[in-house]
Amino acid sequence: MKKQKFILTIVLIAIFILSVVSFVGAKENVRIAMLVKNLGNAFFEACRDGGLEAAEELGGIELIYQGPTTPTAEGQIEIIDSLIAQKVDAIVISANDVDALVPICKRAMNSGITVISFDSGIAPEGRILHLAPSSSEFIGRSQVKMLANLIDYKGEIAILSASSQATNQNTWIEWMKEELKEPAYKDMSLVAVVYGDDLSDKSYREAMGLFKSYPNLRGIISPTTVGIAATGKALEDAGKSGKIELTGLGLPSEMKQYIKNGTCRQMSLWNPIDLGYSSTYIAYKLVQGEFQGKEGEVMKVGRMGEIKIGPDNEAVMGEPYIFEKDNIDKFAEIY
Amino acid sequence: MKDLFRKREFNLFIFILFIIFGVSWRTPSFLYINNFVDILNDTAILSMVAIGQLMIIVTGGIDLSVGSSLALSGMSAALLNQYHPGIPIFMIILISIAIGLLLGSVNGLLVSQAKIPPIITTLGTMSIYRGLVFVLCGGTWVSAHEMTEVFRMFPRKSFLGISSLVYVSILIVILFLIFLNLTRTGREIYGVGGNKVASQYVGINLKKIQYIVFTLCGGITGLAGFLWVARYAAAQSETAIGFELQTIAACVIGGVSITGGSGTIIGVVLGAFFMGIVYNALTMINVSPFWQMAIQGFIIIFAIIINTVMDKRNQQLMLRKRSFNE
Amino acid sequence: MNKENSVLDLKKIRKISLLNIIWQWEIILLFIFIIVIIINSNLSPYFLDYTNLMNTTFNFIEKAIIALPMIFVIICGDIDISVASIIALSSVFMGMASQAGVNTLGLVAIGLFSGTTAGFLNGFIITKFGIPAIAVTLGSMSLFRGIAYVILGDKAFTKYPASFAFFGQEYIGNTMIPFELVLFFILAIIFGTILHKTTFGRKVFAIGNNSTAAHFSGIPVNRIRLIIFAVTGLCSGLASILLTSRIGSTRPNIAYGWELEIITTVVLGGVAITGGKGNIFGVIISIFIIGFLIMNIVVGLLLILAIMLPELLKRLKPKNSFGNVKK
Amino acid sequence: MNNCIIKMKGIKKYFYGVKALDGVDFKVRTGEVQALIGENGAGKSTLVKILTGVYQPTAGSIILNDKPVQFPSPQVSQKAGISAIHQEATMFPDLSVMENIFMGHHIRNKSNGLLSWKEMKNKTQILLDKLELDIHPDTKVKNLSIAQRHMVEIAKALSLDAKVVIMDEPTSALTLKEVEYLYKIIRKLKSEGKAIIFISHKFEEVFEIADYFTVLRDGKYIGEGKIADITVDKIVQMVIGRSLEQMYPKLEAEQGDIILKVENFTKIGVFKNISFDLHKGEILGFFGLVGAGRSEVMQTIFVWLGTVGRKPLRR
Repeated sequence: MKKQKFILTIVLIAIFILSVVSFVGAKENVRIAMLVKNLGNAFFEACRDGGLEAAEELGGIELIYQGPTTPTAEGQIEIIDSLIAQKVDAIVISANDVDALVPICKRAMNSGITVISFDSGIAPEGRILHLAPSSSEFIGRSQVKMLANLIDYKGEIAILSASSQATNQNTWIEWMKEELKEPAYKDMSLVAVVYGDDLSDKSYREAMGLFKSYPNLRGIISPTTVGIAATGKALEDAGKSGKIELTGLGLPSEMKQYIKNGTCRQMSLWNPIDLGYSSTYIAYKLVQGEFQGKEGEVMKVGRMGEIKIGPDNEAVMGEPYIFEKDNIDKFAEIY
Repeated sequence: MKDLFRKREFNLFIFILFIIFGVSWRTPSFLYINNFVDILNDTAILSMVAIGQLMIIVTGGIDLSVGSSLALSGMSAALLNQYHPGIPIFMIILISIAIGLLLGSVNGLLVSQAKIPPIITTLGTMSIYRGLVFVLCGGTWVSAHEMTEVFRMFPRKSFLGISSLVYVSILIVILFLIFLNLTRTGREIYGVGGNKVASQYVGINLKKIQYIVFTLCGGITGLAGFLWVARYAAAQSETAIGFELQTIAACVIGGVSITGGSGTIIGVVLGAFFMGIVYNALTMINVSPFWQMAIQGFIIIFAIIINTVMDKRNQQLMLRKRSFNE
Repeated sequence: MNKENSVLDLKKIRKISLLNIIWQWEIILLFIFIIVIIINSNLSPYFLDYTNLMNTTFNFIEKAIIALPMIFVIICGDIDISVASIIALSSVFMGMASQAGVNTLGLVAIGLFSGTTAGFLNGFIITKFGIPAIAVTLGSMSLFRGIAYVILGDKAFTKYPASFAFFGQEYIGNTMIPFELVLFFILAIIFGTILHKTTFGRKVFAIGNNSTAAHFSGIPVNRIRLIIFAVTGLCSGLASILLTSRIGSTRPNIAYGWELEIITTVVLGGVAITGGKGNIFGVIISIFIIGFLIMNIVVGLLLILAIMLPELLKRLKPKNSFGNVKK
Repeated sequence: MNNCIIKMKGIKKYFYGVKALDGVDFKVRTGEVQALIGENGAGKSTLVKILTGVYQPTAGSIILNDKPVQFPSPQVSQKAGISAIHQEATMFPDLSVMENIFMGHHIRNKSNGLLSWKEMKNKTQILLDKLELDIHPDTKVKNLSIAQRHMVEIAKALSLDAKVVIMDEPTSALTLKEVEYLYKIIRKLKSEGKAIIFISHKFEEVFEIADYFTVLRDGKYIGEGKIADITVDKIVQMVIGRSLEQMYPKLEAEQGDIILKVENFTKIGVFKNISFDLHKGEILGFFGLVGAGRSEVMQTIFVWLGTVGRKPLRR
């Protein structure tokens, strides 16, 4: 007994010493941390690829890709704290909560870190600028237009969102409701907004619930990549393909199946690679002092061309791309 | 017949009927056959895994890793299908069961051989298995078009209007009804949970039983992993997060004693069905999504209290009856 | 029976040697803690920076504050998985009050009160109906967070008085020691004293070892359990104040999934999940170990390996010629 | 002596180097009741645990039907026809009487290997009838009285077709009436040719029911013999090593003032109108059948005293 304990003690001390010896020196690169809503999300994996592209193009960038395992603000705060401790040069963040991250991001900026948000924003006081893939108003309104075209401006529609706390989805939904007030949509009514929490099983069951609760449902908008795929599957399983139209924001690679078989005839999304590329690019230029991040400034962002910083220091990249049967194959290869 | 009324399961059954009646009074379409088929589909996976959980809880343990091992075996099945579409479906099913058995037996070994309390073991493997999902898929998803038609459609194939998903779960229910009620090992599971010392006196191998229940639960979870991924046609790293609590809730509602020793499969299946019905009903009568969680929580507590109170009352009745006999 | 006891005592006496002191649970934990620190400082040369070290504590002190009463809960043989939901509930109530213009002091009172009430409700149902704690708190976990969703829906409370930010964001004087950290250590001393130096603490251990025997020894078992659950609620309310103050806003999904992290911390700290055994020092070290890691595969492995060590040692020991003594 | 079924010779058992049993000899005969006598801690339970395979002896041999045997586990011992009714609760409270009887040796259908509940139920009914017990086989054990539980354990021993039945202080929690009933059953078992080991430290019981005796003291074998050939005093001397007068010298006690007065004490549904006085220097006995409410009264008084002025807490 004694002997074994002794051996184990020695082993532990050896681990101890090894861990001291394996000291890794600091690097000279500009270190940019891309902090996403959660790991294991295909959308953000594509953003990372874009970020890596920018890093390669500009050179001298070390891109740190990080995110909590579940999409929570607390998880992101924890990571930002460790990023501050690591003294990274910039943080590019897609926020899980518009307000909760403000205090920690302020602290990050106070310790000299450049903080910008992309995709899903932080309140203005918590970042230098926000890079929106497209204007929230445009996204919200265009989603409704797209669905209206599919159902001839008639019938009941519903929205299947991510979590009820998702900042960007909530803003888009506000704009969708705004658009629906236009006279053109007088024959359309929004009967329900449900939340699938970005989990396939919950989204699937919520979609099934919609079919049952609203037998006259004509269309569903799902402005989230998990939700739209799960709804597609639910439509297919319930035999409602074609009877209920589906549109929203989805990744081509995820939605290929449902676009091909007509379950979802049209959907849109911006290019997450471009989004990751631009935000990394802008973060680097801000760190180097080549961009100022002031309202009204026009930034030249590599292959993306010019992006202008609008009110509230929000920059808008462009319009989302619309995917249909004809072009889905091409894009499913990319993201 | 009188005995029937004294069973916990019966209370729950009445409670379910009560809810069905209440809801269909407001929304008659709740009573449609189609709706019940859907509820069956929704509760199939939950009931299966809850049966695995039941066996572990009956021995006095708990398994918090079912959600993670479900995700891991499901992800493995999906990746296998994606990269080797030629592998026949039954092989994939067998492989995912095997992976589940493996994950379960790791839990079982840690509990029975290393004597780590089940809650700690599975708390640990919960993080480990979930971590392995990330490692396995590298953060990407396997989505519908990357799966073969056979793979995706397996749970939907239906016969007499009922999907194979439901048939599989019925098969599991029957298999384990036989296992738990008609084999010695099955009864020994109850013995271990009822009284560890006594079970040693009658020669039950505690370690063997602990190992068996964790492994079997793993096997069921592995099968459920495949069904889950195939049914939702998506394998993600977040698959079945928080599922362990649902299975435990199904057991608790189904009258399984959380301290071990008692609990029946019928009770657990009813418990799972109960949860499915509540969820379905809340959606059907258009309860705001923000109210659903609170109502579910309230109903769980209510059901547990009713269950406990009724059980105590029944026991008192039995005692009184006994004293008359004496 | 007497003989076996005296034998065990003999064994204990023989145990005192340097190696055996090293193999005390707390020492092992301390060792793991040092390894974590070293690995971290290798990963980032800035890790050992005083300010950073202090700032990192913000992320786990709220959990740590709940871990303290959780020690009592688990030693009693119970468990409370509704604590994270109590945080959400208290935070929502504070948000409502703040919206109505209640000042900082009032918010603190509301946070503590709503937390205590929720904890008391748990304890009441558990003791009144004699239902296992895991079953009740499983339900109240959904109920409490559900109520938060009902009140808040998809909105958020963001307007808190400026002075409210003190609790979760400020430091003591200009020492760079967070207020939260100081508060935690004060509470740790209080809880440690109660657990190890008062009759109340001994009663808690008695309940965890054998609640029937405790009951027959005149210990008001159910009242003590009720108090412990209420205090757990109180501390969850306190944690809610700190967290709400730190992030300056409230959403119903706040502190989601914290319950398992808190329980893991307590268990890694050497508190027996079956009740009746544990001490506060182990838990404090374990709080800092897990705090400086992020809950992931490493923590899972750590948990299992650490708990496995004693059994592993027993395994290595050659079987003595007297055969196996079964209990 | 040819009806001797078990012989244990020179049994030694050490726990961590401390002797619990030191060279004990023990014989059991078919159709007879063999009493095992000794004070608490004399080693009776240890000996029984060795015989039932729970413990392994450090030294010594067990001879069953003239053949040396070893009992490495309880099952082996059980298979050899030895069955014990342990002092501690060794039942499964949440399972039925039937299942408690058959746990560990459930009856299986020969054709398909699955359990045959029907047969088990029949057998249980037969066993219960034999023991004149009016319990339904499906009753959960947690709803039985202590005496009934003992009977179920005996039924279990019978179901195993045990040749040797060990009863470890079976009377300690029974009322007089129940003890009488137990004796009846024991005599019945005896007449069927079972060997019974009866462990007790109550001498009157031993003289009432046993045929042979073996005395242990401090883990040592002291002696054995026929009950018919010995007097109470002699046995007592063997057990405690001194005479009875030395052990319990008679002292006169002063009866003093009343220190506890209980009047019309009632707990609804459990007991009612309990009144008694307790004086200083007095031993007050409470008499009644199991279930009469003796313990309940005491427990309630105890809790009540601890929480004077408040409603006693119910568990």
